[in-house]
Amino acid sequence: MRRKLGNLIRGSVLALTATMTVNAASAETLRYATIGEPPSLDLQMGTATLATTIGQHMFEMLYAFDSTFEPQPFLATGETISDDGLTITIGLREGVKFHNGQEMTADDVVASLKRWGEYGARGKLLVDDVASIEATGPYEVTIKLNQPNGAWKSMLAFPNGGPVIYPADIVTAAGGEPIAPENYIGTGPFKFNEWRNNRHVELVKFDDYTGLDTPANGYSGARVAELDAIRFIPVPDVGTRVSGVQAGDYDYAEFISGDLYGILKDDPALKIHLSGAPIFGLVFMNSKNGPLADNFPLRRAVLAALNMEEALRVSVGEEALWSANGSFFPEGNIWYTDAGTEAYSQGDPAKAKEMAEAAGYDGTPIKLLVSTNYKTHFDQATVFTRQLADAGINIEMVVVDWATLLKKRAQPDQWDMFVTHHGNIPDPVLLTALNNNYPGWWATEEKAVLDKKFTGTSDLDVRREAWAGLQALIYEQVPTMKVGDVYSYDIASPKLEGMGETTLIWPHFWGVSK
Amino acid sequence: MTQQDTILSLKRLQKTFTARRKGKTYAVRAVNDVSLDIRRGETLGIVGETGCGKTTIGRTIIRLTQADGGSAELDGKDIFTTDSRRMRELRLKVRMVFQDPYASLNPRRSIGDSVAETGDIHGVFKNRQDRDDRIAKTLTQVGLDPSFAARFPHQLSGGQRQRVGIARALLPTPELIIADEPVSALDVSIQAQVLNLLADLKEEMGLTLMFISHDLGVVAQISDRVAVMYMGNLVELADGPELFAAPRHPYTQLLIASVPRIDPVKRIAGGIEKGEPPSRFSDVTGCAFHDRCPMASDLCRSTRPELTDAGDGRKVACHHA
Amino acid sequence: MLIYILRRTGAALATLAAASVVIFIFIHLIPGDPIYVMLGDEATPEQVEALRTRLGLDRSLPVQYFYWVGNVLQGDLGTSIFFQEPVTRIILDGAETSLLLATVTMVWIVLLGVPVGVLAATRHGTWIDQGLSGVAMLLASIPTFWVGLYLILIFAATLGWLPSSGYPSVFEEGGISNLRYLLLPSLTLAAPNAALILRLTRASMLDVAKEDYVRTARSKGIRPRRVVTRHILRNALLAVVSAFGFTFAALISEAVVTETVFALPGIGRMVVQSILRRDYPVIQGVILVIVCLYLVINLLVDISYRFLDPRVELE
Amino acid sequence: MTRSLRPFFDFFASRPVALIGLVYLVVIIVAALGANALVPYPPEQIEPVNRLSPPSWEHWFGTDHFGRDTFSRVIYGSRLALLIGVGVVSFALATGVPIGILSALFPRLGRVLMRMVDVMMAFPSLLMALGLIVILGQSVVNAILAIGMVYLTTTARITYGVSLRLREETYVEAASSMGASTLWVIRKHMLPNMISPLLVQASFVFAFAQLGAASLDFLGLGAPPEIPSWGNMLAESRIYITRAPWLLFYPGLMIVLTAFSLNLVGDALRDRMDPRFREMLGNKGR
Amino acid sequence: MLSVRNLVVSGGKGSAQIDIVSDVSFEIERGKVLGLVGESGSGKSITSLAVMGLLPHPQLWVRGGSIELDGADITEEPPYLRVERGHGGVAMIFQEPMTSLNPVLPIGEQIVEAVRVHDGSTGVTARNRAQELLDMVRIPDARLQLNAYPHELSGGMRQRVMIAIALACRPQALIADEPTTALDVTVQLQVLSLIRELCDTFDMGVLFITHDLGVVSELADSVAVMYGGKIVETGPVERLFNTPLHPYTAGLMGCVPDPSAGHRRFQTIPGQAPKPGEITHGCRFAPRCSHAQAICSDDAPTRVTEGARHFAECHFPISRGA
Repeated sequence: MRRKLGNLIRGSVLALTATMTVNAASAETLRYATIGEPPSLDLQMGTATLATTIGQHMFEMLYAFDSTFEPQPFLATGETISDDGLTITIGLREGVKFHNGQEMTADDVVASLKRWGEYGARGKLLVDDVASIEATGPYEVTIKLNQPNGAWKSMLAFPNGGPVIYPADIVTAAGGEPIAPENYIGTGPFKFNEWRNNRHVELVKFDDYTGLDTPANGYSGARVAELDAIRFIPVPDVGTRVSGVQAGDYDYAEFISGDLYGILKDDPALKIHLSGAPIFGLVFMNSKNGPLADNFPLRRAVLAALNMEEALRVSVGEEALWSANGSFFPEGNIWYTDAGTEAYSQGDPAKAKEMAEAAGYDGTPIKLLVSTNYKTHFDQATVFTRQLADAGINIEMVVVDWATLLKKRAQPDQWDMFVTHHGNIPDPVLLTALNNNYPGWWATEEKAVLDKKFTGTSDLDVRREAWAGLQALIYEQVPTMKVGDVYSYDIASPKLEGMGETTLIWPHFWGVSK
Repeated sequence: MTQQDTILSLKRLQKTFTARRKGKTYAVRAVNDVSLDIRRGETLGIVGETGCGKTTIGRTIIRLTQADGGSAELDGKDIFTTDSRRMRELRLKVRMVFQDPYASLNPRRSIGDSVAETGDIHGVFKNRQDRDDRIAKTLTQVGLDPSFAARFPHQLSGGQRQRVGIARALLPTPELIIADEPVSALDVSIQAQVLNLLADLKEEMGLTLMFISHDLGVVAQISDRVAVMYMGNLVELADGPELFAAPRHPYTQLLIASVPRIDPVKRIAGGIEKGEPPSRFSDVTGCAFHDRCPMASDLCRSTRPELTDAGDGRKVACHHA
Repeated sequence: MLIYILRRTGAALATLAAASVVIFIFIHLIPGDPIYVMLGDEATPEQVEALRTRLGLDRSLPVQYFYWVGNVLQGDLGTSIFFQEPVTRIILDGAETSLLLATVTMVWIVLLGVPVGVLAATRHGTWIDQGLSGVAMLLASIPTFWVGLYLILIFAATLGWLPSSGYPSVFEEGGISNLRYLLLPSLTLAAPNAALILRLTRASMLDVAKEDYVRTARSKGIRPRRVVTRHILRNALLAVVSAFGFTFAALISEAVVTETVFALPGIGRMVVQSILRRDYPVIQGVILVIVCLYLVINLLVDISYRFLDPRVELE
Repeated sequence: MTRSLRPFFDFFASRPVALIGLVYLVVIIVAALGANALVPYPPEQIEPVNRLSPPSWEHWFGTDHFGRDTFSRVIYGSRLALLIGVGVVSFALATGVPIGILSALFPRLGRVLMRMVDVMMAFPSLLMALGLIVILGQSVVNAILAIGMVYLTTTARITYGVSLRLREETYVEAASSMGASTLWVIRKHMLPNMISPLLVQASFVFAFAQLGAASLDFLGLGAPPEIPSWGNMLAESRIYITRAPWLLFYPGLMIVLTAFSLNLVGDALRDRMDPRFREMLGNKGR
Repeated sequence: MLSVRNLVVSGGKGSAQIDIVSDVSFEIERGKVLGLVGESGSGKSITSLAVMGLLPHPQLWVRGGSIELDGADITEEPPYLRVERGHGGVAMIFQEPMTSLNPVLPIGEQIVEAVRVHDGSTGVTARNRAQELLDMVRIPDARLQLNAYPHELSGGMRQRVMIAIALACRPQALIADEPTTALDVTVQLQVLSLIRELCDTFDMGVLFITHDLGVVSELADSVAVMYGGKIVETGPVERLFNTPLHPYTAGLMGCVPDPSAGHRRFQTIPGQAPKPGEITHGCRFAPRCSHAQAICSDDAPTRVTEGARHFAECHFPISRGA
């Protein structure tokens, strides 16, 4: 009896060791330390960065950005546009397989686009101009517009809250609800495997992937899955993410704090990947209620008091990671303009004080709503509070958690300013400040005029000019204040091969091996 | 014996505790149908072994324990069904001296405060001076220096504390003092001092004393009349000297025979087996003493003997006495 | 015995029922709205209302409560708003980490706390005793996250001996060697608790050593070592056993901070994150389960006393 | 006054370790009260150019990522430490003691109250505190309430236990036999005899409140982040553990020393306490 | 057989060091009971603990004198060696039968534990011996009671179990420290009777410590009276009680109530017993003594003898003059 037991134990130990070795040998799994748990990976519905980072490996779109942020045909073969700019006919690639084995057809594309138009996070921006979307052949989709729209192709290439293509039956069944994990069916080089709460989301290689064979360029071109699996593991503590990569527990970790840059960039145990697309802080003002509602001179006084450089230095640290840029787009981007930016980051308390007095400011407390969930927000708000106090402006910091902030900012009487940030966007049309319904509710006549001019055409030059006007207006009416560009960076094990120099917007792992 | 002679009259006093053991509930008869008169000016001794109910009787009288049945009449008025004004009268007239001189004094209160507590509660002092004077006077009465008023219990010896315990029962002057084992925690030489003090005070102040003790020697020496209890029952009641000279109840006889005495001629032999009181968790029918009694008959096992007059003012509860 | 267990279980259920009401009210007092968290920045009011209706959050609180309790009684703790998954599954996912972490920690606590406590007690009054007691008190005074951060810095980041964070399941892959992921967290969590058990064991030993029956044991010629093990330790442990139970129950939830520092997928961290996300069903479910666990352990401790201490009358 | 303080000092004089703890606490109190005069820089003064500079003559404990002086902030942190400690202890005593006493004196009411305390004890304490903070909003007062709620239960339990024993004391019975009212018994007999166990409990609660507050701060749900508390300082600077270790070291050390000192003092007080009550005061504070 | 010579037990630290028991000597003979009487604080219990080697360390220690068993000096030996000796050692029973038994072990096991050490037997043999011992102390249903826990027994029964444990050690000397004080009189009588019987049966020497003069008078063969840490008078029981030499002995006898004596005032000894270390020279009883003269508080009294084996330490012994 005893002997049998001994054998049994020995046997199980052997078996265990065996599994361990197997696991070690086949460990072509990339372990990605995320900043937290992602929300639903239904990319049409949500705008969370993490969802996009993960989801883009599974789901694909008609177009994809190349490394210069120009949309290139992806699931599409190309498009023809009628002369009036109102009819767009898009050809589709043949033989593209969904993860469930079905082939992608025009019906799937139409269903996906329609659902996105109706329920999608960013769909409204395009769908208002769309008259119809129809399948005009098994591999052809025709979109009819009411009026020319210059942003359509960028929108179809932007996966964050964008029109990724799902099988028709799945989108039809889902309707306005987020697609459940078991229905994460896309056409990408990786397919969904499992989602363990708080533990990981795992994608595995999709063996029947049918991609492009043009060379990879940005998000466009060939997507080759070299890895067997990618595992996204929530590691909220940044220090833990760093030491995890250093210790070899993770191959890749996102959103590393700026202050560690100096040390990490010389660490041979890891490689740094700078983001190619800056995100930027925004401080919104309340246009509906409170002392700032329509007092534009006071708003300009507030703006004049702020020294954005200090805020950036404190919140980001390393100079390589930030740029005190007043324009909403980085230099070199087609939408870059310096219109109005002379008002950016003046940091002049004396002048601000004068301006505030001239604007009739009587010392009414101004509530600055900020959340602690984002350290940068809080750090910047701390600096601003100090700077505004120096300019004699009675600022009150209201610190809440993010969920409370989201609820509070929807109530106009709860705040005067709030701090948030804005992700990189391919087209100003996606800028939240331009949305009349976004908290802050900036909807002046001047804005409406310029807005019409901006969206009513697909002529790039006209649109750029209109955008310059809008940016100037932002600096005049100050519905929101840009803090400055922040380049996030990630770290990776040097063993990873095939990673680009920068991560563009979201890091991707096709073409990457370990 | 007329009504005026009696200060406190217990009638069919009953107290049952419920106890739980091994999942079963038992009714433990602490006091079983006890009737007893205390005459004004006498010292009544109540004697018995642990758990015989003697302490419970004292506690029910001052209502620290609620009686289940029967009545207690103080000066002819029932104190179990009394209003708050009469309660105050009871509190001032009937007072208690507790057994443990260490536990019965609050360590955080000065001796003076402890002595004056009854007076403070009932607001009997005219002013601060009156209070101080009366504390001093009472302390002197129990043989302590008035300066003790400012001290705390831990600065006193056991005998001194028990004097404080007595002083506390004297201010303001009561009529009846119930002393529950007041000397059992004290050494013999101190015990004698305290007993003499109690006896003297009783004479001087014309008090009535109910003296509860397990020590037959002490009870015999201080009491005018003695009540013997066994397992909640009053088994014998008699004048002190007579009781000890000629105990009638077999239990009283056993008790008296068991007390060791200074008598070098009397030796304890081996092999004495008299049994122990039955478990309080068992229900005894008939006479509670029957299983230890050499005279026990079938009658004893089935019928509980009533306390009956046995002449000379003696009462015995025994079928064979 | 059986009656006792049944009675105690009944009482525990009553407590649980009261707790469920408290939990529910408590949860819905939390300001903020899961809808906004889910839908993000650009949601329209229509989207918000649609989702609210779909999740049943538009019903009155008592109605929501009874729906919840009704489902709980059928074993359904609801569906996570955030994950769109059954709460039971989410809890099961976190339970492995939490229970295993608590167990490993408990092993440390028992292995470190009890023998060292005995050592300190038997060397009572010497510098060994004073040193050990002092260290124990110091350990009980250190915030766990501070210990954790430094442990990571030393053993994972600098020396590279142990993984810094995370915990892959032992059952799924890697096998028991994955327990190494729990080494640093369990030590972090064990430090203050072992210190408390140490002090409790020591104090309890010293108290028992003063008991008359220990004197009796020595007077009947038993060797000192046996007096310590059989008479002192055995009785001293009676006081410590209940501390084991409550420590274990507490470890599940008090591990929040450790789980955060070490990025462990335990249920403590899940609650914190669910609070931040306003994921009501998850918070409710997890807290209910933790309360339940506490009550079960409480019950087990009480019952174990029946076997450990014959004096205990089961009331 | 002198009568009650004299043995107190004698006692500490005979326990050098506890005396060190006591002295440290006095230093902390002085630091907290005199913070304005003691600190070289205002605690919120920002100097982005000098951020994350190591300890130096200008900045004894270095600076944080805002370029704020860590020494000044640590000194100011003692204010919050005291405030939290005093607040939590007061709250726990003010609520727990009446609950405990009343439950002991009125068994019927006690059954209900203690059952409620049981229910509260069944809740995971840290999570409950977190939840309370989220419900009430982040502020110092709410942090005190949230932590205080946790210790309400233990204080009530201990008071209940002590009261049950005191209720059985002969001198309490003696008072009842004299016709003392409940209020009289509580005022003259129970409260004065509860002081030492409660003092011990208070010192442990004070110590554990420090750790609790630090944990809440660390999870971002304690005192508002703009307030320089030691826990907040740790939470803010934990990402700089490799870059600027001094930012973590000093505030952490302060928490440890404060809790340690209180534990030392509490322990010393407990050792000389009535053994009947000692067993109730394990480190139940947690 | 067991002799204690000039025993001094001290307590306290440094300059506060005081003698709790000073210069105590006595002998215990086979088959005889020596009664050690005194009021609380007289040092009688400390003396017994010192003999057993159970003084609470480090508060109290033996500072001088010797304890000899069968001529061997055991003063420095650990307790287990005092119990376990070739021809039988010392065993002890204590005052509180309630707390002197381990509450979580069945009484059988507690007896077996001692049997194992002293007989070297185990298992069934040891258990049978335990049952035999229970029979010997006349516990009814001994076999059943082996499994009983202490809390299930009455006080008298527990004290019998304690005696059984002591007997398991096969001692030649038994120390009984107030074993009947916590018992009711009717039970006390039976336990005393048992001790007497065992003393005779096993030819054991018994040191019986009590504050009750009546008990000593009925049980002991000889008596030693302690006061303030010293033995003030010692002698055979009938001589000591018939003709006490020391005024303290006489006073104490006067204080004892006697149920047959009837209603009368108590004799008293004024004042109270000194605390240890309170009186360092002269006679310790002098402040309370009605016979005391100046010399009593200055010079230590010398030993006076009244016939064989009856001694007292007094300047003015009573019976001799009177």
